[in-house]
Amino acid sequence: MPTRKKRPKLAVFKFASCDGCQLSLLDCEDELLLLADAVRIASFAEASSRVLRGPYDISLVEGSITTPHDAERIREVRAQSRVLVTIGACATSGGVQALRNFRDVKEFARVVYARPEYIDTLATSTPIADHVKVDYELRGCPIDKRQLLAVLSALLSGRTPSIASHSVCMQCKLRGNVCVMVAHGTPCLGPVTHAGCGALCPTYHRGCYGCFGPAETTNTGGLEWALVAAGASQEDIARTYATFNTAAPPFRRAQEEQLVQIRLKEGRRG
Amino acid sequence: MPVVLAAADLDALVQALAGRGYRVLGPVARDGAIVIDDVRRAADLPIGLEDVQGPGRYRLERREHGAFFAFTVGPHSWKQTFHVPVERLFQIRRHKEGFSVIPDEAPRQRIALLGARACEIHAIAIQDRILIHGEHPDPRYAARRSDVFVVAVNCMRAGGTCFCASMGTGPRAERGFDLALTELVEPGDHRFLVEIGSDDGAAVAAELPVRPANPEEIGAAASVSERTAAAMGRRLDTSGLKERLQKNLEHPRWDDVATRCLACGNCTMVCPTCFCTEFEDTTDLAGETAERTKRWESCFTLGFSHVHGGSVRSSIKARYRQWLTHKLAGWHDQFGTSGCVGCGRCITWCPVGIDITEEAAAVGLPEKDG
Amino acid sequence: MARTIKVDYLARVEGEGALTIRFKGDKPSAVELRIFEPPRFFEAFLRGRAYQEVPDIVARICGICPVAYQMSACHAIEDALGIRTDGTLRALRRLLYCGEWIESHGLHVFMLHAPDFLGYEDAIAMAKDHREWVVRGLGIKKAGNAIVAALGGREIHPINVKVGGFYRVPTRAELSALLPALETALGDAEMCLAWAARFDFPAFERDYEYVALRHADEYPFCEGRIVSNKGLDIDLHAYEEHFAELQVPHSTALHSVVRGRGDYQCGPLARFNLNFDRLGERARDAAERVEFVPPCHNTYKSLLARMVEIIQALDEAIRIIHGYAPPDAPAIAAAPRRATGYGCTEAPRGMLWHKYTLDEAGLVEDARIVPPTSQNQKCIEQDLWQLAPTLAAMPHAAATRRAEQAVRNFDPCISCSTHFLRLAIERED
Amino acid sequence: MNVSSAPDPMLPEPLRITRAKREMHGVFTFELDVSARGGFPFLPGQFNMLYPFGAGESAISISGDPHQPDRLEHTIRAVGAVTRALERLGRGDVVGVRGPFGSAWPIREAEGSDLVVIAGGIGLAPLRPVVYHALRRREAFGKVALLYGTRTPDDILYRKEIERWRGRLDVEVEVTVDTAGSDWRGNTGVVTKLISRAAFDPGRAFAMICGPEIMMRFCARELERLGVSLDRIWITMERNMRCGIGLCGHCQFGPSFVCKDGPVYRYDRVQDLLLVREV
Ligand SMILES: Cc1cc2nc3c(=O)[nH]c(=O)nc-3n(C[C@H](O)[C@H](O)[C@H](O)COP(=O)(O)OP(=O)(O)OC[C@H]3O[C@@H](n4cnc5c(N)ncnc54)[C@H](O)[C@@H]3O)c2cc1C
Ligand code: SF4
Ligand code: SF4
Ligand code: SF4
Repeated sequence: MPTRKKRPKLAVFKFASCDGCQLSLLDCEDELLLLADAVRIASFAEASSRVLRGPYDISLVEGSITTPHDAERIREVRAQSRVLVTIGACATSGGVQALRNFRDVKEFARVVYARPEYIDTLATSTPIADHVKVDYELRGCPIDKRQLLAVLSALLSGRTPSIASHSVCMQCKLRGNVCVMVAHGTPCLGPVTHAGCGALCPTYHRGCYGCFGPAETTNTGGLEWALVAAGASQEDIARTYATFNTAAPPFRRAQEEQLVQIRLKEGRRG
Repeated sequence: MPVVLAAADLDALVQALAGRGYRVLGPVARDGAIVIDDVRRAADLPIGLEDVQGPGRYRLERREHGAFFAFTVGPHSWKQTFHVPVERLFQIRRHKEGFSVIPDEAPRQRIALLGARACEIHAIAIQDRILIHGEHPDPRYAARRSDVFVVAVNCMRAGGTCFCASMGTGPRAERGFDLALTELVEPGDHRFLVEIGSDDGAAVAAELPVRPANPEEIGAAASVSERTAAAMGRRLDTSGLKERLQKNLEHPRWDDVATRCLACGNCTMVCPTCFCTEFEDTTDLAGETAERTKRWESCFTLGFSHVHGGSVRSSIKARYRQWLTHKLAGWHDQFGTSGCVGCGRCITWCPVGIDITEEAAAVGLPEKDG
Repeated sequence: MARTIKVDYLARVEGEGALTIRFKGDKPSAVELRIFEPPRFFEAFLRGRAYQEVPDIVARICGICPVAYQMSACHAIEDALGIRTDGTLRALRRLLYCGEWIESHGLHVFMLHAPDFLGYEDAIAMAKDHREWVVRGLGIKKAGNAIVAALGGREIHPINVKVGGFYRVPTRAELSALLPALETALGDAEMCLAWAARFDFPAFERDYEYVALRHADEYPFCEGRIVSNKGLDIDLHAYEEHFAELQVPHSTALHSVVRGRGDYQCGPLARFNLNFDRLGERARDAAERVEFVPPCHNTYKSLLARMVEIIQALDEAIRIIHGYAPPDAPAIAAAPRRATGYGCTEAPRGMLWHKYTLDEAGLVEDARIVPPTSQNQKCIEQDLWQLAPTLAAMPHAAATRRAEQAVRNFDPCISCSTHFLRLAIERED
Repeated sequence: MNVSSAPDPMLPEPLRITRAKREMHGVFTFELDVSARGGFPFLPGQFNMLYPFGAGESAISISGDPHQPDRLEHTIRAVGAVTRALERLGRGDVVGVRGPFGSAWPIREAEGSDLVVIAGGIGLAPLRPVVYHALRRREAFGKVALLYGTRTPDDILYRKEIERWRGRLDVEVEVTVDTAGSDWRGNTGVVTKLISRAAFDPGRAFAMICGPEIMMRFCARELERLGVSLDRIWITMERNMRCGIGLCGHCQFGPSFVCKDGPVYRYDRVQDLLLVREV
């Protein structure tokens, strides 16, 4: 049977982010040169000065949209991309910088900059899918490099990438871990968090803090029982949801539920 | 005739098995729980540890009695030994004429299970029925099961979530073992009553420093099991249960449990009989080699029931209902047995402590009482 | 004639920024290193977070050197809480940091900077002619990553770092498993240093003020006093008295200066110049063999300093692993209290200074983070001022490449300061 | 314990495509070379798992003639990754095949009765073997009717064959479309409407239906209204299918496995379940 004919063009684009997700590609030390044989790396500014013009067969997009200019730029990227894959929490949910969405961004700018007027920024940090159509999403802060390779191999072979979207718990059990919540009383977001990391935190005896964002099904209200039983306060729960995927709707709702309860409690006390 | 082995000589059993080329797997304390791992000497066993189990809660506590097997079942089950969590089935290489399939063989090894409980022996038998005795046996599972020596242990305590007595699967191992131990712990006299269940078992026992059991010891062992049976942490009324569940697919209790269930899948992962699997096809970057791996899957995932256009069971309610009705009802239609052996794992390891016995009982009741 | 040399996106740096050099005749009239990585406001949203969450949050400032952020934060918070990690836990942290140095320096040397010297647009193109060196480089980088993954759980944003130590400490076997790859990498790194020493380094020197940590008897990672070759020798607490951060309109990153003096350089070359005597034998010998000894004022040779530090980190990692026995507890306990703490560690790109004020409940009241790239930013601009006349005489493409290379000497990690570089060289008559 | 030495049913067998025919936009039929293995016997209604290299696996019914086991045929609609990968293959390419799996239409049982075959859309594919069989053994059946509904006249599957069958005097063939232009002279509307018009004796008919779940339910209801006994109505179910051999659990439908107890079911055995949402 004929092998693949044309080497597809791969491009990597960056928006507001820490670079960690695209670095995952360079962290595939064993596969990097093989990948370079399988695709034409058309644009990957972190690694190469070369820029080939679009259109691109596969575009990996890292980072969230936080400036008016970026909101424009992502449309251009989409127009140039056959398959667009967002990589990481910033691109898929707005990332940690989306903490600004629920506060006064001017206030934030004042904390960091003496002359905030120089800073041109939007009041929100939003996921790519809020701006353009996204074909596949890779979750995680950062993404898992094995998943990235699996997605690239799938796309190169015309297969639907298999990106398990169930809970972290399933992967935890596949590894044979002992549940940190049931056996150690450690609060853990694993039951509502999207798989992909291989249940890293529980493997290291800590509770999952949700860096892969919400799983396909999230009963955060149900989970509250277990978190409280494990000694988490409502403030702790609210803060934990408010980190790397703070703007992902299920996590956002979970924070708000906690905050409402805290306010009610304070009201009763006051 | 049962024989008696001094507790101090338990290591002789481990060594006898190892000497016959068995990889001895048994209970080991790790990360705050009793898990299944390699046992190289009797001292590797969780001596003096007891587990305290409840819905969504598990803790180990140390006791003075120095018993080897005073705990019940932990998060692991023998499922992981035979129906392994992840395995590759085959590789496929592309070539000019098409492609060739290169199957992965299951490693043949002799495995000795040290400390399998009655419910677990039943669970293995249930998986055998599905994976070996069905129309299409799973060759890798069958290979792993082909040379197994079972040392059963009769539970001396019932766990807080156990209900094997209701399911008729324990606490005493009646068959399916080569040797069965009942641990007798008395001040100054710590020993095992050893029952022999097979010729292999007899041959191994013959290598051990044992003596014939006396009637008191046989009686003491029987009363250990009786006491355990009487102390079950949970119970489930199984009479007519299958019909009650299958008639009540629209019972309001399903909506109730759906508010609590996280659809996390832990219950299915820890259940010793759950057998569902997912297949994943992958390719190398060059697209020259493909492979297929199989891993445990759960009816709690959306993907489980995915068809073109969406998932058949998109609500948590439908997924929990699928699980419970399959386990306790559909299983009878499919395999002529319940899918539940009453081990209680799904209750303990459910992060929110959903209790299969409570849910089944509630669904089985008329609506207004449920 | 007006001439504009413009690199809108400076490639092969981590982050996003641009550089403009404007000429009046042959004289530079403006040099602006513009960082337009969108601001991400970390210091602001650290407020109100529990101290336990800080190492995870600050890691996200930079995917290239998350361990550095975690280490500086842990040290600052431990300083505030009045605890100290010692013995094995300290050694494990050092090991983790070694991993990051090896990985990060490996990335920069082999993937980003070496292609400049050999005239390729990237390491993949370079691999066509120099495959064995790229493969060695990837091997070295991988060995570093393997340490971070084993100890931290994953290469990027490790999950196992905790105030007071770790969540779980590795077994001996887990660490020993790393040794073969580290040994190979060490041998390779020595070869690579000799290879790199033969690169054609542009003649370019400047009278820098080097600033780095200095420790009583170690090559600096997590601890030490802040010293410079111009007489600075201060405690971490005194950083703000001696350094100032200025905001410039063209950049989202702040510029650091030594008060009263101006720009300074931190990072591998600064550490090398100030701490050569603290290098282990293996690294020092390797450096001396290729006649790379301090003082070295040619920033292009920072690439060699990175190679020396890779050797140092590999050597040290191997030593730590050989001496490792798991400690009794993975972390020491801490209790919240109202206090301010300081931490400064040597990120691969240079000093990374953190300061936190915690309240009684252990929530962050105030956070200040000074990353290496903002410290070097002014220094980079100054280098370019000096380089400008040379650039003016060069053909456009070559000038652009040379300017980029000069920026890359600092391995600017723009995500830290905030990202990607664009270069514009403009000439006016 | 004795280990079975049966061939591993999880291993795809590479078979070469000898003929690839485009039926209409996005629907195509493959013929696979089974000569080297001495044919591919199957029962009408059974399916295979097809594997285009590296792209995954899908359950696809066998759509050829059960009396010609030397020609293995499948008709496929490209809807997703696997089926699109299949679409890209052509004559000479190789497909991995596992099967045949699943239950069959009760063609023997139905002999001596009237036969009503009702298909919706691509659902005609798994019923074509039934039609082939009935035509070959025409004398064994009473009246034979094929009622086929599809979206538009352009979506009529096996158009030429249908024309041929329609030309025969011993089969009633009715086609209806949901929507059509003015040049369409045939029926429009749902397939259910054809049932009462077809000439068969409800008291002695066997009905075999394949199409969307909702269409099958309405057809069954109509048949019941006309007096067809529910235990003589047969339908097919579709569920996610991974292994095809009852080991992966995905295709469960109530207490059954669609891959071995189905895909063909007797209606009265599943009608209650069909009314429960999300089973
Ligand atoms: C018994 C049976 C017989 C079938 N016969 C035919 C036929 O003759 N012709 C035909 O065109 N189609 C048939 N189908 C439907 C066909 O299997 C699906 O359309 C196909 O699996 C979709 O796969 P995909 O990857 O192209 O689509 P996607 O929508 O991309 O599917 C994604 C994944 O979901 C799973 N999936 C999606 N839909 C189904 C499904 N219906 N059944 C099982 N898994 C699914 C697959 O594993 C697939 O990999 C049959 C299905 C069954 C169960
Ligand atoms: S366990 Fe949770 S927080 Fe930890 S790495 Fe995985 S998804 Fe991220
Ligand atoms: S259903 Fe629960 S109690 Fe029953 S066997 Fe499975 S895990 Fe054990
Ligand atoms: S029953 Fe418990 S363990 Fe099972 S899916 Fe629901 S929450 Fe998870």
